[in-house]
Amino acid sequence: MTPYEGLPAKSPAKFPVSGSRKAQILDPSRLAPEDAFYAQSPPRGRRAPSPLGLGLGVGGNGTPKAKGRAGEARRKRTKDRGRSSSRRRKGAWKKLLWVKQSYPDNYTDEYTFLDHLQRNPRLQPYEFWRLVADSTVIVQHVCSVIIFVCCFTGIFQERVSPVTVVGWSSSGTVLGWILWDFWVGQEERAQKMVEEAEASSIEGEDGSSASSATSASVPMREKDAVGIPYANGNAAASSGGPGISPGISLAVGHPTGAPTFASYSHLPPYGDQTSSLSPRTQQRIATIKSAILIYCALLGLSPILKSLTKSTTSDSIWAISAWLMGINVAFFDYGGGGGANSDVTRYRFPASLSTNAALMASTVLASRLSSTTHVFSLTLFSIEVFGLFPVFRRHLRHVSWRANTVLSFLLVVAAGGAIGVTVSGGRWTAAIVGSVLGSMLIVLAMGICSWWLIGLQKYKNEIHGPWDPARPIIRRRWD
Amino acid sequence: MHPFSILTVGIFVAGYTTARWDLVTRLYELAIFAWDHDVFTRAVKGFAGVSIIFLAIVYPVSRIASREIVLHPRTGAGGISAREQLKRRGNGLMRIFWPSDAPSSPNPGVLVGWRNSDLDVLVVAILQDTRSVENAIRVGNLFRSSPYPIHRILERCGKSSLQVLGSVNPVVAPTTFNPASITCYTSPRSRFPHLFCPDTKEVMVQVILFDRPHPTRMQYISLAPISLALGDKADKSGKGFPPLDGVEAAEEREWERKQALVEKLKQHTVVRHSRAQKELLLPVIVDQINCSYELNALLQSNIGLIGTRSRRALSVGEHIVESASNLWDLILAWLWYIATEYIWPLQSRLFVFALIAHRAAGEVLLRILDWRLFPGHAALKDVSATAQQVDIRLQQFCYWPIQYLTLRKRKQTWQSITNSHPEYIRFYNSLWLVANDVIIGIALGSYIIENATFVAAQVDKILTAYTIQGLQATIIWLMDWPAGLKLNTELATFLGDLFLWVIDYWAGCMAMLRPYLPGIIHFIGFSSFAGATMPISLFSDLVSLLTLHIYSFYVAAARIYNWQLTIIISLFHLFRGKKRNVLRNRIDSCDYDLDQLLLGTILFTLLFFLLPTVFVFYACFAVARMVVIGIKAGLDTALACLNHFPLFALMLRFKDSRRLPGGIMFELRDVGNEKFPTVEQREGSAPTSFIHLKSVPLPLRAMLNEYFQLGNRISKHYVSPGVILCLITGRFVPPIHRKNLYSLQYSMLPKQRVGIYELWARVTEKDAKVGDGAYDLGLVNGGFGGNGYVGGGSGNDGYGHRRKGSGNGVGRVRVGRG
Amino acid sequence: MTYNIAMVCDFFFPQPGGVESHIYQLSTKLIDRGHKVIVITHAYEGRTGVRYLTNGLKVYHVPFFVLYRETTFPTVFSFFPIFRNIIIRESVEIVHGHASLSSFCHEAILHARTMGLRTVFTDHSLFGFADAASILTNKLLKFTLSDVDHVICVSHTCKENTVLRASLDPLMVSVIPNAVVAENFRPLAHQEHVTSPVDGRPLHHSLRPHDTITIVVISRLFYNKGTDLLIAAIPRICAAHPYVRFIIAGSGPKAIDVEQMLERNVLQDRVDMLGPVRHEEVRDVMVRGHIYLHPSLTEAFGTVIVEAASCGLYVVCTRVGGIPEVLPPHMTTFAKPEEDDLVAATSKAIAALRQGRLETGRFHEQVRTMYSWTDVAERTERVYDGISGVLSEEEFYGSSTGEGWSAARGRAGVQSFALIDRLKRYYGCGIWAGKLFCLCVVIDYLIFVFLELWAPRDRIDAVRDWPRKPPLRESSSATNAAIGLGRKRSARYRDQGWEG
Amino acid sequence: MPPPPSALRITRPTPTTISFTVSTRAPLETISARVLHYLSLALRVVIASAILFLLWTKWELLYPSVEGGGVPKWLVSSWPGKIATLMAKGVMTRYLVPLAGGVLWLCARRGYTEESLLVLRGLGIQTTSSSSTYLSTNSTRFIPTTSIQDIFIHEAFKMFEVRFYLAIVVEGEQDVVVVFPSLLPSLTILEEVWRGARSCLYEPKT
Repeated sequence: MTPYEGLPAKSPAKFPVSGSRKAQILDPSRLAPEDAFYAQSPPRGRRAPSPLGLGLGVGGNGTPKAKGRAGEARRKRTKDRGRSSSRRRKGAWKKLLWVKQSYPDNYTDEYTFLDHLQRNPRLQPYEFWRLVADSTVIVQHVCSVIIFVCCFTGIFQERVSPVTVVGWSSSGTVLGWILWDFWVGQEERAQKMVEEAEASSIEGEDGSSASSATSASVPMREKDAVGIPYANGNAAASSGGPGISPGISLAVGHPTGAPTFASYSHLPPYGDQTSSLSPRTQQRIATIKSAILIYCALLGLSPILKSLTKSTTSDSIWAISAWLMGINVAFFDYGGGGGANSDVTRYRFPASLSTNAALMASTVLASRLSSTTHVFSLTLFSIEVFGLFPVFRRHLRHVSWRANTVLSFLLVVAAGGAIGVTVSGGRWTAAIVGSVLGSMLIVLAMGICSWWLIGLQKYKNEIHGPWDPARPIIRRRWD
Repeated sequence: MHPFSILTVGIFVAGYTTARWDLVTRLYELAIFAWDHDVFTRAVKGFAGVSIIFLAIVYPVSRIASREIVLHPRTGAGGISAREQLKRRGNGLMRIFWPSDAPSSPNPGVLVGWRNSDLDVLVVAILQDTRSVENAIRVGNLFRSSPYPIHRILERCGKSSLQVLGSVNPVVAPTTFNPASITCYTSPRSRFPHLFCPDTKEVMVQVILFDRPHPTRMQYISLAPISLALGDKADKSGKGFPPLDGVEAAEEREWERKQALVEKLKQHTVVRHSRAQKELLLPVIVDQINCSYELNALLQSNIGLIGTRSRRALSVGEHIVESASNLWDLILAWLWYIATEYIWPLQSRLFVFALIAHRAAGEVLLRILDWRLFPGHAALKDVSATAQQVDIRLQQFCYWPIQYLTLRKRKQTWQSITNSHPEYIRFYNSLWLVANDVIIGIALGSYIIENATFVAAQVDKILTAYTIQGLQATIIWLMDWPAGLKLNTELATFLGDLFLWVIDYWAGCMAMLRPYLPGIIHFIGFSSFAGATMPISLFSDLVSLLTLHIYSFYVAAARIYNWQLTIIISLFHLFRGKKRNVLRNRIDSCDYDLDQLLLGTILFTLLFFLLPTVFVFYACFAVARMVVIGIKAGLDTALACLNHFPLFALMLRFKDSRRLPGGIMFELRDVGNEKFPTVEQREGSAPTSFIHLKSVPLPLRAMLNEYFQLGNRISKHYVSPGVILCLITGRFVPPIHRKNLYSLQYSMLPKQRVGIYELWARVTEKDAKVGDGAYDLGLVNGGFGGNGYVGGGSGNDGYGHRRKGSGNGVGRVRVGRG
Repeated sequence: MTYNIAMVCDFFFPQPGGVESHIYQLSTKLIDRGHKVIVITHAYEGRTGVRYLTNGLKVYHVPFFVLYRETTFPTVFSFFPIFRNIIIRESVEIVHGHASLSSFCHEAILHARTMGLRTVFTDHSLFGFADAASILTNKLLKFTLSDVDHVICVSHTCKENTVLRASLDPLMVSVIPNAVVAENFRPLAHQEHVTSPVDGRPLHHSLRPHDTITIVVISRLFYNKGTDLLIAAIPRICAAHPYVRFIIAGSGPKAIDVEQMLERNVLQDRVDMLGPVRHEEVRDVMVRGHIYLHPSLTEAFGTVIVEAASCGLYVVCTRVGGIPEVLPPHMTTFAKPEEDDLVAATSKAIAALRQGRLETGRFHEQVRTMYSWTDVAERTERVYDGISGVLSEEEFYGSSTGEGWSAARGRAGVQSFALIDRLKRYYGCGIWAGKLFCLCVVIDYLIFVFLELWAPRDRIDAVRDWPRKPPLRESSSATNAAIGLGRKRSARYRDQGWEG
Repeated sequence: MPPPPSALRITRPTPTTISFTVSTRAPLETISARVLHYLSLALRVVIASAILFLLWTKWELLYPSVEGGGVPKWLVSSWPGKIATLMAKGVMTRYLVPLAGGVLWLCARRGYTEESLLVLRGLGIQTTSSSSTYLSTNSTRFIPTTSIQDIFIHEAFKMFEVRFYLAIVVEGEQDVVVVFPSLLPSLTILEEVWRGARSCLYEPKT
């Protein structure tokens, strides 16, 4: 059996080696043809048993007697297969269709047969701490949802005045925006550099350009493979070169071609160069404009929103909003794909089901409130929480890792406290207790989940080969 | 002999003898003398000898001669013998069409008829007179005193003149078979004749027995079923009316697809057989059969005259006697002359004036009804049922004279020429329908007038109950959470108040109208003396007037609903990160700003939660609208039934089904050979098949065909997915256009009515040139179509089409009748 | 030895496509070799009932409910009565199903086994193992193929895939590639190229640097045809090479995006999109170009690149699926399914073309020798011989083996029709699936018994056969005489299958 | 569903006139068959009249008519009259009327279908198919030879099977005329009819 290391030499399909190297060394995934139809071929290797043993459905685990029969049958067949192949050696069989070969059509060459088959090629064993770190995304979102709900209950029970809530959150938003603005500035500088590099490389002849582009555009690669979790700061992945994306993410290369169009179908981030103001200022002005617009629109709409579902009974309102919140949490785009400077992905991001669900929930809830100001503030708050805050979070996660952790911790504490307050009915001791409890619980949950996931990973068995559709690797548009 | 005269003769004889006694004695002596010189014996011997000679020689010779005459008549085609004709044509199929009412008595006769090809004969008459029929035909004696010129009927029957085909039951049996003069034997036992053609194996005989249709009873047979509708409605009515032209287009496409398939099938036909002449002759033969009755009658009437010399001139005395006997007739004739010369023209002229005046009035009205503000807009008759009804009636009135003229032309020629029978049926059908209509109308009208107040009260009650109070109740119900639906209270109250307010206003109008209601009902009642269709159409108009508010509600609600739906859909696109590209009419992927998305979300939520409220109102009014449309459709159908029910045709169908031919059918009869008189004929008979040709009456399905068309047209209009989609998306559902509904009713009218001048010309022309009535009608229309109503013509309107296309439309008429 | 063969597939004319033409060509050639072939497919728009194509190929368009993209609704049993009727009246011996996505074919194979017929399955497509849809398809495929006599794949990659998906014995899977009708794909007539005296290759290959090089792309614009790669690559290629034009033929959901790309960086004058072209027009489009670009992401065989090569185009294609096996290296340049690599490969091809290093003039002849439908028909015939026991199992499966797979019972007992054996085979398909499949098979068998009672065979009258061609092999069975009836019918319903 | 057993009867007095008749009824050659046939007819008539009489009595019971009208005395007094009155009294109208209708329909409908094709050289082809009940007449269709484009046998799907049918292409019409439409006989019969029709319809080539 040829060792797998020989593969890149003679395999037409270049599959990245690095990710799967570990697994490969543990078990060389070479197959004899008969493994295909003797489903009960004995498992080789500890981590991953015979691919077809599991890949061919659960019929694999037969009785030990069957196993034995299969085993000896297989041995016999390998024997006489060898005999037969040695008997007719009329030139080596080539895996080509356009040459007339002196072998029958159903000849199976057991040296080349299925030698491109790989099991779990991109399996990267998760490290515990990275998992924990990545799970903070979920934690953050859940926490923010919890906080929102608690704020609503507070407002609903007239314990918190909506104005204060909105005030705090708005000030937070403004702060966040200023930060974001600063970051954007940095990124542009980085990007300018990158683009110059690209331009220079493209001038040169193609082959080198490809390589240089690859080298130059590593960060952009990650962006392009949008929607991949763990893509960011994943050293292994980024070093792996093109085509890497964790097997879990089914969103890669999605037929709607979201990543593809991300490249060239967005309004250019900067206005026309002719205007006097610098693009950054224009952008700021635009943002402020839209903020004011939303503010006024909400102000105008809030009376209608207030009476929108007044006639609906409360319990159904609770049910609806609970469902919508669930949808929000479920469909939230946790893979913070668009990292730096991908305004596109950031702008596209809220156009997702989850945000709509959350906003709808807030509007539905708003009809329970007593006065128009309540409604207005709640809706505004929800926009800030569900529309803007995620963008900020993702950005933060990009920019500084530590800040991200801090933020998530703060959120956890706040959420716990909020729950405590809400449950206990506004006693601050309860808040502290709740926060402590909540944070402990969440940390525990994170740990357990990460362990569980790592444990689950050994059941992972995906078969890859030249047959499954290749993932197109497309660079960012360089217009 | 009379006894008296015997007595007188006796007295005379006695007196004479006594007067001339000496002469008697002389004779006596002479007799004694002759006896003495045995004169008597010699005389007797001589007589005996002569008679013996006669018996021995003269009589046989004369018999032989007569037989020879019978055997070899001097016919023109007699030159070729049967054999070589058959050789010339391969094996032959002898086809004999034999009238079923031909005498089947065994006495001899001559077959007269058409010889379409020399093995294809059609027997018209069997003349008992065996002598010189042929000359008589050639000279034309047999056609003497025919009511109408004979050539017309002959040229209708394929230009070939009658001739002697052979003989029936000849005294002397022929020896060979000669297709030029066939010999048939009839026996009282079977209606089928038996052709004598021995020992010719190549010949096969088809004896086809046909029942002569009775032309004076207007019976006839035809290959294609009679068409009760005028054939010139080729253009599909109702083009360009949104839901229906979809239907029409679909039909059109299906038709074209099938047509393409048919073309392909033509290519796939492998062996294409050339049409034999016999087969091509079938239509001609049908005509001949149609004509055979009259010709037979003519021949039979004239057969007595054959051979008798023409009457000698009368002597003076006889003249006097005749004149004396005819004096009374003379007076009568003179009176008749007076009448025809002075009174009748006066009357007819008056009548014609009346007719033309009526026609002109009708013309004016029709123009008014057909007047359009802008070309392409709806004319008056498209809007109101009453106008439509009046229009139909007027058009019928305008068409009747023409029809009548056509029928009179029919009287002026042979009855066998059957082109105008559908015209006749149509004419009387419309007469009958109008009569019916009026009768029913009188009953209805009298009822309505008698208790007008009651009817008015009823109408008023129903109207208020359903269109006002019912609606109010429904709206109020909708305003507070109907059926547990949690609508948005504010919006519901707003809409409800709005509609309620309008309804109140409308109720006020109704209240103002109420006192006049009995008057209106009275008017309707009176109008119904012009036929039951009048009140119905009036009522339908009344309904559409009194439910105006529902209509407006429907339109308004539909507008709001549709608008909201569109906005929601576009917002939905916004969520999917797409947008509708109006230029390319497709969905593009597009990226929005954050604020756009947030606002979009909120608006979406807003509209989404408001949608049910609006929808409920819309649905309510849409249902009401549909009900109204349904009522009107029902009324329109009733109108169609009253206007177009093929009453007359149905009665004909049950009275004399042969007047409505729906095609022909053949029945294979197996007539055993034992039916045939004598043994030598049986053994000498070629293989013969006996077929009975019958006329199939028109099936009821074909008569009521228009009704089925109407039915599926309405259903297609209102049950089509397009309309349902309109209902769901809140777009406006147009009611079915009158033209689509009424195209049925115009199907018995020409699409181009004859103009006044034309009518004048045709009425006043003296002896109508005899011929194909419909043909002339077609010509007239064609001639008139050019300078007709180009002024009133409107662009995309169906009638406009008709006027413009009337020229070729008339062409189609001709084809249809041909 | 000639057989009566029924090709069963959802996809057939008038729908254009690779599988369709495969079935048509294979059937035609088989008929030429003296077999009797009928095609059973579902009714298309305006195409219901029994049709005859040229060469007496009889097509049953069974009226059936079409679910999505001409795939019928998978009802396991509803097809059985009609299928049985057709099989009996045509006295079919071998049922040959195509295309693993056609539920028609799967049902047909199941019923055919129930009726005790030989079955062959041809797989035209590749499937992954990852997403749910393909997992479902694989289960279905396993269900069908666990009781099939032989399987034919169009490429070795396809064979591996099928073997894995349906857990088959590799020896009962034959690789028989597609082919092209080389006559329909000949380059522009050679005689009008003035061939240079030095070597016999046409002059139009030695292009001057400013001659326009036309790159042809003919594919349905779907994601898995690599339209995204194309969209990304075209602007770069156009930018890099000023004298390059593109011709894009085909339609699909991605057409909009291609248009958007054209509009964004203004290329309308250098790229013209022809929209959908019919199969017989493909050649006319191809000969307008020099290079054929095939950016597909997955491809079992890729007939179109063979056609392109046959038209004398140099082929630039992605190295996916079975494509590397299809063409010899001097006709193709392979690229990784990456934008950069595709651009690089295309640039290389353009450069090579400009320097005239490619003798595309000879491609046509070479392709003609490589792929021909007659060859395909012969090899398919060998498969038929093998499964019907004409060839001894020794020479068919190569190696004589013990009791495990004898010719009588076949390998793994596949050929035995006993219900219990079939149930055994189906039972191995999985814990739940196995039982479910067994249930289906039993029900199918019961239906079969019922049909035998309800519509007995002797009441179904057999059709007159189309006059058979004399078989091209020595073992020729007496061809039953053609009667005028058959000729007439067929002559009437002769019908060019190519029309859309 | 396989074709019902149907027999083909051919009458050809001359080679130029043939009528093919396909019928599901056994031909009435034997005396016993005829007798049975006529007996069944008589039975139908009797039953139908009895039903009508029953309905009449029921009517009379519901709406007793004035003197002179209605069921004659002797009939009422006779035993069928008595039975009828009993039944009419016993059964309610809403049951009686549909029942009677059904029975009448059963009496009226003929138990077999008979379809025939009459070929007359020089005239044309005539298809006849028997109506389902005795009340309505057979439906015939005469096609002149001049408008006959072609006659062919082809196959089509019917329910769960493929059946042969004999069809006539009429010029200027979009639908072919199917011969023997209701009972599509087997291929052997169809071929016989097809050959017979073609040989009879057209003059043999000389």
